[in-house]
Amino acid sequence: MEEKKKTAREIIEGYQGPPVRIMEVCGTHTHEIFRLGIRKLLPPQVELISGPGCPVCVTPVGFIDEAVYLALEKKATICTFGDLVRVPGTKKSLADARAEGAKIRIVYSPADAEKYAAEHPEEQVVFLSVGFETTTPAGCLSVKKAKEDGISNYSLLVANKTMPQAYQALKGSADVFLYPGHVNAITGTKLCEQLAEDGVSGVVAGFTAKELLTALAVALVRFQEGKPFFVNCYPRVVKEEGSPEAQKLMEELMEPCDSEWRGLGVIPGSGLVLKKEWENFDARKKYAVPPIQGKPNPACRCGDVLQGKCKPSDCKVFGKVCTPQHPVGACMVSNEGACSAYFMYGN
Amino acid sequence: MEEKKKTAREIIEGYQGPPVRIMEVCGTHTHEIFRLGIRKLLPPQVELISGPGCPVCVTPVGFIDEAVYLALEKKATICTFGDLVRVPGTKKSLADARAEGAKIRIVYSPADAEKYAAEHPEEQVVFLSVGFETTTPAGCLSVKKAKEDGISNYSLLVANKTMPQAYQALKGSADVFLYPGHVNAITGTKLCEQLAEDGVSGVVAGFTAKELLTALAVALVRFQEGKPFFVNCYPRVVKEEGSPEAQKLMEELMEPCDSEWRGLGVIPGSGLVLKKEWENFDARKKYAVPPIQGKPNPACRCGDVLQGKCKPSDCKVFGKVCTPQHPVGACMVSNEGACSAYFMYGN
Amino acid sequence: MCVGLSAKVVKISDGTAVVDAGGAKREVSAQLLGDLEPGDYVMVHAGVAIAKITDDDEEETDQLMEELL
Amino acid sequence: MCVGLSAKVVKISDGTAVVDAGGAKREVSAQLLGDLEPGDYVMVHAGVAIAKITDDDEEETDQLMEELL
Amino acid sequence: MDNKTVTMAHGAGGRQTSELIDEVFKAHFANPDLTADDAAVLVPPTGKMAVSTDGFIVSPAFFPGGNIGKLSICGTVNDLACMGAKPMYLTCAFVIEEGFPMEKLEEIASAMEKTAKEAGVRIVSGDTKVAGKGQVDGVFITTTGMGEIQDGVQVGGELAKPGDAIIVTGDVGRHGCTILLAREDFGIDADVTSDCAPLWGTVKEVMDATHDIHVIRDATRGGVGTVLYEIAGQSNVGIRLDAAAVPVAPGVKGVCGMLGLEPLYLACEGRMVIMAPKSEAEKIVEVLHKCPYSKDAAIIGEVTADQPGKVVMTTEIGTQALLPQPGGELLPRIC
Amino acid sequence: MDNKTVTMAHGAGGRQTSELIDEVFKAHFANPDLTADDAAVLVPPTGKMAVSTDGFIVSPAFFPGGNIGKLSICGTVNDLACMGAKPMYLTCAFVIEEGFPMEKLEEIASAMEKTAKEAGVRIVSGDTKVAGKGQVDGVFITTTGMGEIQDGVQVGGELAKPGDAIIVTGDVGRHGCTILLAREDFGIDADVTSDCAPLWGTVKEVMDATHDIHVIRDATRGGVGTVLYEIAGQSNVGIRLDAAAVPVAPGVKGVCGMLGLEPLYLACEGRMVIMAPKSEAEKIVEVLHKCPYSKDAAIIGEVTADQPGKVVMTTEIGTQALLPQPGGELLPRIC
Ligand code: SF4
Ligand code: SF4
Ligand SMILES: [Mg+2]
Ligand SMILES: [Mg+2]
Ligand SMILES: [Mg+2]
Ligand SMILES: [Mg+2]
Ligand SMILES: [Mg+2]
Ligand SMILES: [Mg+2]
Ligand SMILES: [Mg+2]
Ligand SMILES: [Mg+2]
Ligand SMILES: [Mg+2]
Ligand SMILES: [Mg+2]
Repeated sequence: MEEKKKTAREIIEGYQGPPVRIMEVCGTHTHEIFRLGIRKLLPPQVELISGPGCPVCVTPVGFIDEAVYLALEKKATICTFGDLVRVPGTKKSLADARAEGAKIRIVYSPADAEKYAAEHPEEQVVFLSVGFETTTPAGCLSVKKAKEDGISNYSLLVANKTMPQAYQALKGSADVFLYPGHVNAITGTKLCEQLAEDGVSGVVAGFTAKELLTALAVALVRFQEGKPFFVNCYPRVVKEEGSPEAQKLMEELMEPCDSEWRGLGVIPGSGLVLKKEWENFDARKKYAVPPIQGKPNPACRCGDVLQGKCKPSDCKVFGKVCTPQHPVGACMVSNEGACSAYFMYGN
Repeated sequence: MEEKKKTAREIIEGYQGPPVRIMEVCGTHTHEIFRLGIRKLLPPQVELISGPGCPVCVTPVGFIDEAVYLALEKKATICTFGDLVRVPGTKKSLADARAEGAKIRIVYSPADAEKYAAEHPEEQVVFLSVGFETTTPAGCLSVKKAKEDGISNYSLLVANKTMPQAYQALKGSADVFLYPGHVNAITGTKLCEQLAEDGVSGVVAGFTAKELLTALAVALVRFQEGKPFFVNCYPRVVKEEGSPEAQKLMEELMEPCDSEWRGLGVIPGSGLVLKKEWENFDARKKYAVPPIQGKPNPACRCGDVLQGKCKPSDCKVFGKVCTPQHPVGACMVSNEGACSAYFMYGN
Repeated sequence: MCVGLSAKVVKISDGTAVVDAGGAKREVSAQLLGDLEPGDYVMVHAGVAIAKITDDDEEETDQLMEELL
Repeated sequence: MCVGLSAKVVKISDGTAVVDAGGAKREVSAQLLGDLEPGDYVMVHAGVAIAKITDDDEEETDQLMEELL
Repeated sequence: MDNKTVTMAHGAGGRQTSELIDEVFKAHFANPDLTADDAAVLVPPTGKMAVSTDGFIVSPAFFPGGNIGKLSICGTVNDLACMGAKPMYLTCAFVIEEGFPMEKLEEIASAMEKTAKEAGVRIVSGDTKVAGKGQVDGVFITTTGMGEIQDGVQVGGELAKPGDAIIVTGDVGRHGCTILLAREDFGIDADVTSDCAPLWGTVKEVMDATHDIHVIRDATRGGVGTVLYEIAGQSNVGIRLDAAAVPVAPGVKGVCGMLGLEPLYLACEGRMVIMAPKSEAEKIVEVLHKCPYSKDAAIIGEVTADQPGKVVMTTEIGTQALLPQPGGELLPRIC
Repeated sequence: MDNKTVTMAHGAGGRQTSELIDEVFKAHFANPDLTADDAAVLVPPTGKMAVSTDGFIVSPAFFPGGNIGKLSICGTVNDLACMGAKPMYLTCAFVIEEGFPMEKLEEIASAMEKTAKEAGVRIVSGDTKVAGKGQVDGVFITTTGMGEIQDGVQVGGELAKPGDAIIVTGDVGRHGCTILLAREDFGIDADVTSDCAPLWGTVKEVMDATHDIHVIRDATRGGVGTVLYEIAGQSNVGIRLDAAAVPVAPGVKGVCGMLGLEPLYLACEGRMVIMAPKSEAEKIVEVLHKCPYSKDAAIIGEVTADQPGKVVMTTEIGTQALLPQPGGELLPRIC
């Protein structure tokens, strides 16, 4: 009965179980964990690995090159989340393109990009659609709206990805997954339960300090019990079935394709592409974007970082050549990237 | 023999013959006569009238309105001689349109406008073709070049005029015409001789101080002789036959039309328009410019001024409301306009 | 991934909701959620309300801890 | 109307001439004049050489005055 | 002035330029030291003179809580005040886009007049250039201020001492947040106005209460966070910040939540960071609370000897974490 | 500086802003009075202080004979010199377009360094803003200068007296002509370079020769013609000009002939108009002829009691005609 008084934080700080590798899949988790100084609470045998859950970090260099091509060669107006603006392409980032005169607009929502297109019929507007299951529905809604509005100058450059295949690819990298709460809000938790049955443990976590500490405490306690487990620690947002409406919407517009993840390589069936009926809204088809093979900087070890194979500080250029001001790899440019977090918060 | 020693200036200052009205048809003559202070040399019975030989002054308000329409509504790039930039249209001048974002380029030659069009295929370039026989060939050459170059984004908004019909219309306004030397360089002098035979006297004048004084002296001496006369006082530039090449060129591209002269009204056959074969280069047809009836400011007496019916200072708004900075009529805006010259040089 | 914002619905009209997150208001899509009413809390991401939620993370975590121990 | 400029031809190549007017040079059309040579004087208007001329207005006016009186 | 917009002729240096200067600028700025000549002739300060210049290019030029005119006076007056200098003279150079509405220019000049009066500074000389449409975005103003450094005052970014209390004179990030909402089409509606204000009066009150002050700096571009890192570097000290103590208006907090931004890095235009021995801190805050632009002044942290060059936050769960270093451009983020 | 162009991050007030300032501006402007703080702390002039500000927006920023950096120093130094003030301190505020080449910025800073040195003035404080692509045309610079008015000197636009000789310190209109040719696509080629030059040394030589001078004014925007009309108005005198005596370079004359412009209304950036009693005129011209930037100085007319407010030209045929009043924008004309 005295155990009942232990807080989540006490459980974490007092953990004396076997060594455990916990992977925060979600970049926002990475960021919040650093911001809150949670790593400093961990005993040495608890290792936190920052996984591939930052869409910016896993988006391959070639995608930026495509966007720069559309902006500079096709004179398209690029609408994008702010996160992508400074990501280095093979030669140029979108910020570089903007400095050369490209029109780059930062939006909060794809809906705003569609609205801008409707209000500026003389411009060709392309929204850079990145992100996982949480973000994809927003892009889909904007395309449906464009169709309804009869807007023909709006399209998406799609690089959306889906998580299930990634979990499979990362199975061996961690003992426990800290699942990304907002992805699960869309996808539900069935897959997580399935993974637990297959021997892969995990907890769904929210994003406040208390939610993160609680999820970590749950993970540590259950891990010590020795059996694969799954706990939804974010039930106020995440339901077992997820969002059937969002799932239906994505199915209506998108279909799976093979997709390149920066550092992880091509994961079959892990990407999304607009279905044939919606191809008028597919920027690659609309503007006949030539196949572009982006060349990441060979010094960058983002891929290994994303798989937990090394720490950012193990990369030779970390903090010297590669800084948030002059990022070499995507993990340094995104606020959610592990390299950026290590640099900003001094690990 | 002692008379031989009299200079042109002495002849002018010492003129004691009957009252005589001399009309400088050419605006550049007006300007130079003022600049040199020649009016101050004239005895009272010599009256100089500034005629309709400033293309800016005689171009009707509606032409500016058409140009503003093309600039603002059709987003055309307007190329123009600097002279037209500040001429008031019904509501706006080209300078006003520019301040609203219109693209107005000042060129030295229509050839430069054509070249600009060739170098900017994404823009629609319209050259404002005003002026008399001296200027028309330059516009024609630019159109021929555009055709040769296969340029389809270049056209003229034509308001070119021809002088012969104007002389007829102005016959009664003056005793002697000071003919515009550079027009005669193109048209030759046959018409002037014809007019002399019909009883209308005149001299062709050049533009230097000495040329102007000489032509005036010749006019006064010959006027005293009492018979209609014509003298070419600018033979180093003006030949009897004019420029056959220029005449041929204009005939190839242009044909006469009725034309409105500000203040004088419509003079039949006094305007030019591109022939049907060249209509691709006619901005009015190309952009389906709607008929625009410009509304000149009713206070403005430009028309009377141009016909020598009144002096600029007789206009109620002269120098008060109407100044070169805030011109009400075209005669105030053009450097060649009589009102402007009166204002600038204090008559 | 996926910065989420919990926000209160202040207005609803077909397919869209105006939400308030600590004084910042904006219109978001309500198309993924059927039955919203003013006063409801939602999780918002990229201009879309993706889930109807409770705003009380305290109680939820407390309960989780209770179950855990 | 028609500000004219007397200028000296310094170069000729098919259809165009480079003229010099007191130190200011520019290319103008020579298409209206058949037989130009460097050293000739021309009257230039709006980028077109409209007439071949002599540059000597002094002599011309003197002669006119002589004829007149 | 019958023209409704500014034209190229207003910038040509002739009669219309004079008209513009007379009818808009002189009408508002008139004072015995103002000149239309090449240069103003002035009585210089006795003692040391502080001189500061800043260019203002804020877009949009009008925003809730002020306009570029007010801002251009506040910015320079505050830079002088931060050196402990009483603002005396100000020059202003305008670059105006062809087509700019005359009425807006009037409004800008009027705001400058009012703010200069409040700050007790005289506008002594100006310049007006008109740039072609598209060569400048509306209107830019550069002001240069001259002030008299007050006797016995020595403040500077290199003078922070371990043990100093860190005071911020009000809630942070309002100006940056206001501009962000006014400029970008984020469709966000929040009750936020710029904090733009002239602070010489405030500094004077503080200096009248104590001369024992080490640093005064106005947190403009880059916000309070950037200022703290600057001072940590210049003085080679550490800075410990209590995250919970930093005053942030609810609207600003909401907007930052939505766009993933850190309020400490949003610009202020009427906020100062003051560092002074702990013994003086309460007194200073008390004085600040009585001044019109610092009712929300608060002690937000302290200067430390350890972690020199770094700014460390005490987080909501009591841990210590670095405040991320100032990055480049502020980019709203979604992931 | 590994960036090849200026980016928004250079204007965000953080580390990259500091880098830009250190590596470009401080590297060139370094002197004991230069500050990176909010304001420079300076020893004020004894006696009266002259203060002048000007914004420079010349496009293109590089032209034969100089660049915007050189111009921005000359313009303000010359305004001080025209008040009989020795230039002491200068501030400069930059507004730079995103994407501006770093190398060009270096070149501008280097020209500023060189010109400031020649003029004997110290750059003491600066400001750098970066505007988004298309919000500013390349780079704008505003400089503000402070100078010490020399003992016993009193000059001003209102002090011209009938009987004064009017001197121009060199051929007119070169700067305006240079910019016109560089900017507009008139396809005209002429051997004309800007007259842009710092003139404090010249003024000093003249003042060392005589203190009996009534007016010194630099003929910048609007040219000599505009300055003459200004002074005619301020002093309520007439001005009689000998058209033939005005020095004009052949290339400038040629270009003006082609474009129908009056050289007296083209801008200069290294020419002054001086009015002084006739008795002093020869001496002044003699001194000017020995100075590097006034070898072509000439007496071009005189101040009269009649025709107050007017500028009258004696024409080539000996008649008197008004010089047309300064109009607005200079517009090349064909008819
Ligand atoms: S530090 Fe930079 S280069 Fe190294 S892995 Fe991280 S992002 Fe890549
Ligand atoms: S003074 Fe003005 S309004 Fe009067 S006739 Fe001349 S141009 Fe027209
Ligand atoms: Mg001056
Ligand atoms: Mg400053
Ligand atoms: Mg400042
Ligand atoms: Mg000035
Ligand atoms: Mg603009
Ligand atoms: Mg400051
Ligand atoms: Mg000045
Ligand atoms: Mg000046
Ligand atoms: Mg500054
Ligand atoms: Mg530009």
